[in-house]
Amino acid sequence: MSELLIKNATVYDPINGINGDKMDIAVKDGKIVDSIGGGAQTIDAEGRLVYPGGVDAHTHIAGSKVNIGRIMRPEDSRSGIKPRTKITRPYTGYTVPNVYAMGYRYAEMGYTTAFEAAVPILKARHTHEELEEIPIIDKGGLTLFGSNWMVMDAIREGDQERLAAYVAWGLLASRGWGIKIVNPGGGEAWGFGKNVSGLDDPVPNFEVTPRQIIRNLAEVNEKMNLPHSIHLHCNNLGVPGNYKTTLDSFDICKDIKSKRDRQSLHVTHVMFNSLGGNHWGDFESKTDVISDYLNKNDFLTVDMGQMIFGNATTMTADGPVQYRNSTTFKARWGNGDVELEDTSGVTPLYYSPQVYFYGVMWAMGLELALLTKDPWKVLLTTDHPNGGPYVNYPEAMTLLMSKKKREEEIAKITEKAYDRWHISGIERELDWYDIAIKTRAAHAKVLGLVEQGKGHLGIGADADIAIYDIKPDETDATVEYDRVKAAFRKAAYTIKGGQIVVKDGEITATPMGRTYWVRTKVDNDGYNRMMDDLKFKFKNYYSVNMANYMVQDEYVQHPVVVETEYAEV
Amino acid sequence: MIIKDVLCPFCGCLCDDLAVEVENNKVIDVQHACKIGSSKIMGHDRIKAPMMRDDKKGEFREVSYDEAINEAAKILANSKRPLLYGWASGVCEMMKKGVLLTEEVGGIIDNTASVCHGPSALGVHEKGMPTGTLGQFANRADVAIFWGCNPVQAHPRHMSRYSVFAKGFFTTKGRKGRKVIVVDVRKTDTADLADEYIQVNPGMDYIVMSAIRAIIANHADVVPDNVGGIPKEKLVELAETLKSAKFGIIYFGMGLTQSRGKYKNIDNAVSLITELNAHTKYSIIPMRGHYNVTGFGNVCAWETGFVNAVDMSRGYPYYNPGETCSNDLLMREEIDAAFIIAGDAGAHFPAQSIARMGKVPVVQIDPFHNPTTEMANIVIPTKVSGVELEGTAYRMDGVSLRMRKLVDVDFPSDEEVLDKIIAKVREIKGASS
Amino acid sequence: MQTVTLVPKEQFKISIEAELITPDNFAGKSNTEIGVLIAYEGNTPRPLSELFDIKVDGSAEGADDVKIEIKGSVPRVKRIGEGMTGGRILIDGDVDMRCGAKMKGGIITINGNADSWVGQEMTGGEINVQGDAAYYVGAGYRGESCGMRGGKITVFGNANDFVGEHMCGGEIIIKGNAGILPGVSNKGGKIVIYGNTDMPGSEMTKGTIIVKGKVADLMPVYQREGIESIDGEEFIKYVGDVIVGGKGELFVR
Amino acid sequence: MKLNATFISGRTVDQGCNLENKTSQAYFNAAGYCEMNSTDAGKIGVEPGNNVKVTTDFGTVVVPLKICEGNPDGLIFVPMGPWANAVVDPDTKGCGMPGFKGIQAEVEATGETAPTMPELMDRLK
Repeated sequence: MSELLIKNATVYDPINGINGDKMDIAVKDGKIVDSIGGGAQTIDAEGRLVYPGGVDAHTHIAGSKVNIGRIMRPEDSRSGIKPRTKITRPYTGYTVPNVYAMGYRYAEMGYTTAFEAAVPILKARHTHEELEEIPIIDKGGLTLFGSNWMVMDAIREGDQERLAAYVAWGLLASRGWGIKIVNPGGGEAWGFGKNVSGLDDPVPNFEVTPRQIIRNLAEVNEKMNLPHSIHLHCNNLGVPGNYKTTLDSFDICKDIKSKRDRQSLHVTHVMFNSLGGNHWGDFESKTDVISDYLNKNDFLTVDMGQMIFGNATTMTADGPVQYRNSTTFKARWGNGDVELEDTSGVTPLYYSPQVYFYGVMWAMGLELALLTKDPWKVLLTTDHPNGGPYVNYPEAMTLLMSKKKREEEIAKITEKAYDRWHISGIERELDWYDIAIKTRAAHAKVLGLVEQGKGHLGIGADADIAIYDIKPDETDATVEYDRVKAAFRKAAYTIKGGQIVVKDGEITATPMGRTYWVRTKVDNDGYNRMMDDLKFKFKNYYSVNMANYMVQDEYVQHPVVVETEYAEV
Repeated sequence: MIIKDVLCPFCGCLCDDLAVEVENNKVIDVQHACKIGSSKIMGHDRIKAPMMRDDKKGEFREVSYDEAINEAAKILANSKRPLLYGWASGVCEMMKKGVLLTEEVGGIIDNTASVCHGPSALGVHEKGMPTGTLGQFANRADVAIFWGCNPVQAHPRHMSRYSVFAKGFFTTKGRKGRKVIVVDVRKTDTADLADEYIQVNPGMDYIVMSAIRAIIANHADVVPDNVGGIPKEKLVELAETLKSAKFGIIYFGMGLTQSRGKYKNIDNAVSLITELNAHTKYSIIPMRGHYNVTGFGNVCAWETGFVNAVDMSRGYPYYNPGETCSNDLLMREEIDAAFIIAGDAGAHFPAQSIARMGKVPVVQIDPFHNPTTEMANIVIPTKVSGVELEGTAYRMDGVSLRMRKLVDVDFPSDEEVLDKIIAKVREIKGASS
Repeated sequence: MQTVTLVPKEQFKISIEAELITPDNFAGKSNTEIGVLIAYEGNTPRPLSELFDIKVDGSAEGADDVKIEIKGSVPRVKRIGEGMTGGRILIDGDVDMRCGAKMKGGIITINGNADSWVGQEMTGGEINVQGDAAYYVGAGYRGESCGMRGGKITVFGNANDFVGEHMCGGEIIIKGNAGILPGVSNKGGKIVIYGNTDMPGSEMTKGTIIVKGKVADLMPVYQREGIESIDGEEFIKYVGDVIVGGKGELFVR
Repeated sequence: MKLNATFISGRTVDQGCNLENKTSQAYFNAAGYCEMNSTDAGKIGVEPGNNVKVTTDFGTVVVPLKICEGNPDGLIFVPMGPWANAVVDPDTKGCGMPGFKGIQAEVEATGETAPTMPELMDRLK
């Protein structure tokens, strides 16, 4: 098959400890190899910046929520239009791009892998239908378990084997990669228009607490030896003072150990959960406390959920939050309850720098990344498209790299925000190596994708490579951030599986990516107890028959299945 | 052989519990389905072979698939303003190809929703759509309102499976524990089953909803004594009933989307629902007609960013109902070719619109002879999806399921025909450019 | 001063998308330069010279000094004057949809009827429709929070439904009747209807609607505030829409 | 004698059953009729099975009468399909949807026969 040689690259490959080394990279049959023969296609990088292909561990790119966003927002779809070419289908949208723009724009930024962060099992078929249509990038999905009746019943009855069997079955049914927990218990409470107020507030009618849901799923996650840890969206998102709930949620998993070389808890878009104060009047950033916790503990990771000023479409399985957003801001409201499983909400918002709480929240994402010493602990995300669309990652990258750029942005923000944040005093500026960690290496590590060949350029890794038009030796990102941002936005080359898919920021080829999912063997009595319960629920409560529920193989045309096995630890 | 857990390829209920008996590759019995679903699966007379004619008043002659497909491709490739309409009685896999074909020919793709629940989407653009899956309503709803819809006639199993008689986790008493209200302009069969029937004057739904909203917002003082034929005290009582629900749900149909105000009725209904959520939990859901009309909206949205009525003439999608729906274009006599697939424009468009189809070349892809056939120049028969072909369909609540194949036939699928037309169009366009 | 005269060569059947016909695009261009500009007939690109006889008199530095005269009815030419910042367009007959969309300045005069979305999302300038206007005069695009934000539209004949939907500013005058729901969901601006209409001002949060003719049905969402005189005529003043806490003012006789 | 009425169209079970059987007599029976209550029928002197002529600004169609007491006075119903389409309002009101409901109509007794589906379509060629 094809061979490719990238010569004279300035490589940052944190997983292999390579920090700006000048080297060549050889590619054969889609993988990184030691060396190849002469005559291979050659790209002369001329000293330019080379990263492993970008990995996004938390984004909303496919499924019913995203599509409701599109259907709700024709005004969004008419922005970002690019007509079809001989190679590409038309691009549409900014916050909710069509499937083609979704893949093309990731690839244009040098990203080659993105994981959809919320998949309801009942609607997983839809998610996969869209994932299958997103060109170029590799994908996966995290399955929602946090308000599921099967989960809550097993936990209440103290049957962890049954819980594990169900999680395994749910991952299979949804072709999912890991356990996503959103506002644990709150989705069920929202079934009657209520919410849970904290970790020890029992879920109505199910008599389990959010704390129990998190703890049990975290334990089961490790017994199942899943590649990824539990992936938690904490309770009380967007509520002033919620940082306390967030810290308490961290503590739940403090003593849980993973057999794998990764965290045992990932808390997502933690910016939205680091709010101090008691109400919006005295609201302030508590990222200092959250970062302090991260600096003292090694069992957890987080992602930023960076806010980007301008249009956003918020979408989450946290239904009550979206009702609150839509009524507070008089915005359109899409709600999507999923029987027995969870809920979701979609609401368009506009983040203005002249609104102080948005100004503070903008700062908070950056604070988390800059106040937390270890770059591996805080991933760069915008919780696309909640904090803003992923096409703004280069904006976030340069904000982290340049204090001057931050000051430039701060000047645009209402002064009412200034005494509520910590950003003004932060001197730290991240370097090329840090950015490589925060945009690919740590994402792959957190997701458990390193052994799948993602996030690095070691021998045997997938030949997913980004070459940017930046010569690190000659570029001072702390001042030349505009040029750096432009270069990160449009890669000089993106190579996916050894194939050049982007050249000079333009799509050159549109191969289909793979979909990663996990199959776990749970071979015990718990499985039988689970199946009895499941059949009962299908017979009495589900509106579809069990035989029609599970995602069929037809919907995952290029699967990569990782097998694990349940074991008591 | 009995095939179980079969999905019904008729209405938006997408019932998935049918049992179909097949013997010698023929359906001989359908169990659990309603009268309509059963009729559909048992089957009807088919168009036997592709047919063509130059003069719409003349007789068809049978032709080969290749000839019909080549001629269809020529018509599309040489048109300046082709309309590609239908896209309902088929699986999502063919709809994706439909979007691609529309791009290739620079046409307009429009789905049967434009004469059904298209206005519902326009309502969503205004206010969103707080909704849920049908099982959520079955398990929780203690107040169910049917506004401008008549499931007894249009969605026969809806009430037993999901909305009226269904029992669930929190609704163990089924019908007895549920208050059922029908709002309509005439006393339908559904109204006969309701606890309460509220008759609204035709075209007054919008104003009635606003009156209810005003009452709920504690502004009953501005509501006159009679609104749209309903006494104020009745509206006050209704508002109280709505607020007293533990979980309420409005099911709505073409009584809203096709009546005066059209999408504004949906806009207003969504606002009503949103405001009711300040008191208790409420949802709303359109009663979609075809079993996979919801699928088209989803496919079209993820492919193009827009839900329907997408004009690709400039090489990128443009959407604006009122300008880009089939009847907008047909009434303006803009269309110079029509491609009708998996939907029957001839039976469901106003006569003046169809008269425009009478003046331009019409290609029809459909298993059955219908009024569109009467207007067609080229007819290409295909498989019946969900009976002779498997594939994806979206229930009215957006739950997607995989339709089963029950029998084998020699007809090509819609997707196969579309693939061939796309290839041919590319060949023609490639040669001319 | 530059005058560009366009005479349609035929009555188009398929609508021509001609957002290029603006003073801004034509300023300083010769006959030939204008003739090669591309409009779209459905999916087919057509140089303007194929569609119109073009005559250019004089020259101009910028849009303000350009006058475009369309001699003849163009009921199938869309988007004329889109986004124009100045100058004049005179259409001697009917015009198709979205005429003057996103207009920022200048004047468009339509001697015949305007199809739907005349002055869609306009922010400035003036549009005069001597005949009737169809749906959505001065309204927005689907899903946008604002329609018209500024400028003035006058329709001397009747207008159909949804006049000034989502209007946030500017002024719309309808000398004849208006269809249902004028000023629906508006957040500003002023609409004056000399003739009759139905259900004005639903969900209005800010802005003014004056109806001099009859209102078939008043929305049951308005608080009566008493009698007020406008230019010597007495009106009943209503404030609403009360459901949305609106401060819109609706004057009805 | 003419009845002034509001016309609406809509779905029925039988119309649904014959959606893929539209060349049949069964489809005519399912979609080619006009429903009103017996008071209205009495006003124009027609009985079930008699043909009535429905006229709107947009066209005319002759179909047999059926009685439905659920219809209030002055409301007539014709199932969605070619017969209804002959009289519906093609204006899409700026939102793509023609007027299938709420159209002012006149109904009268007639000796004319009801057209078949192909006859209706032939008129449009």
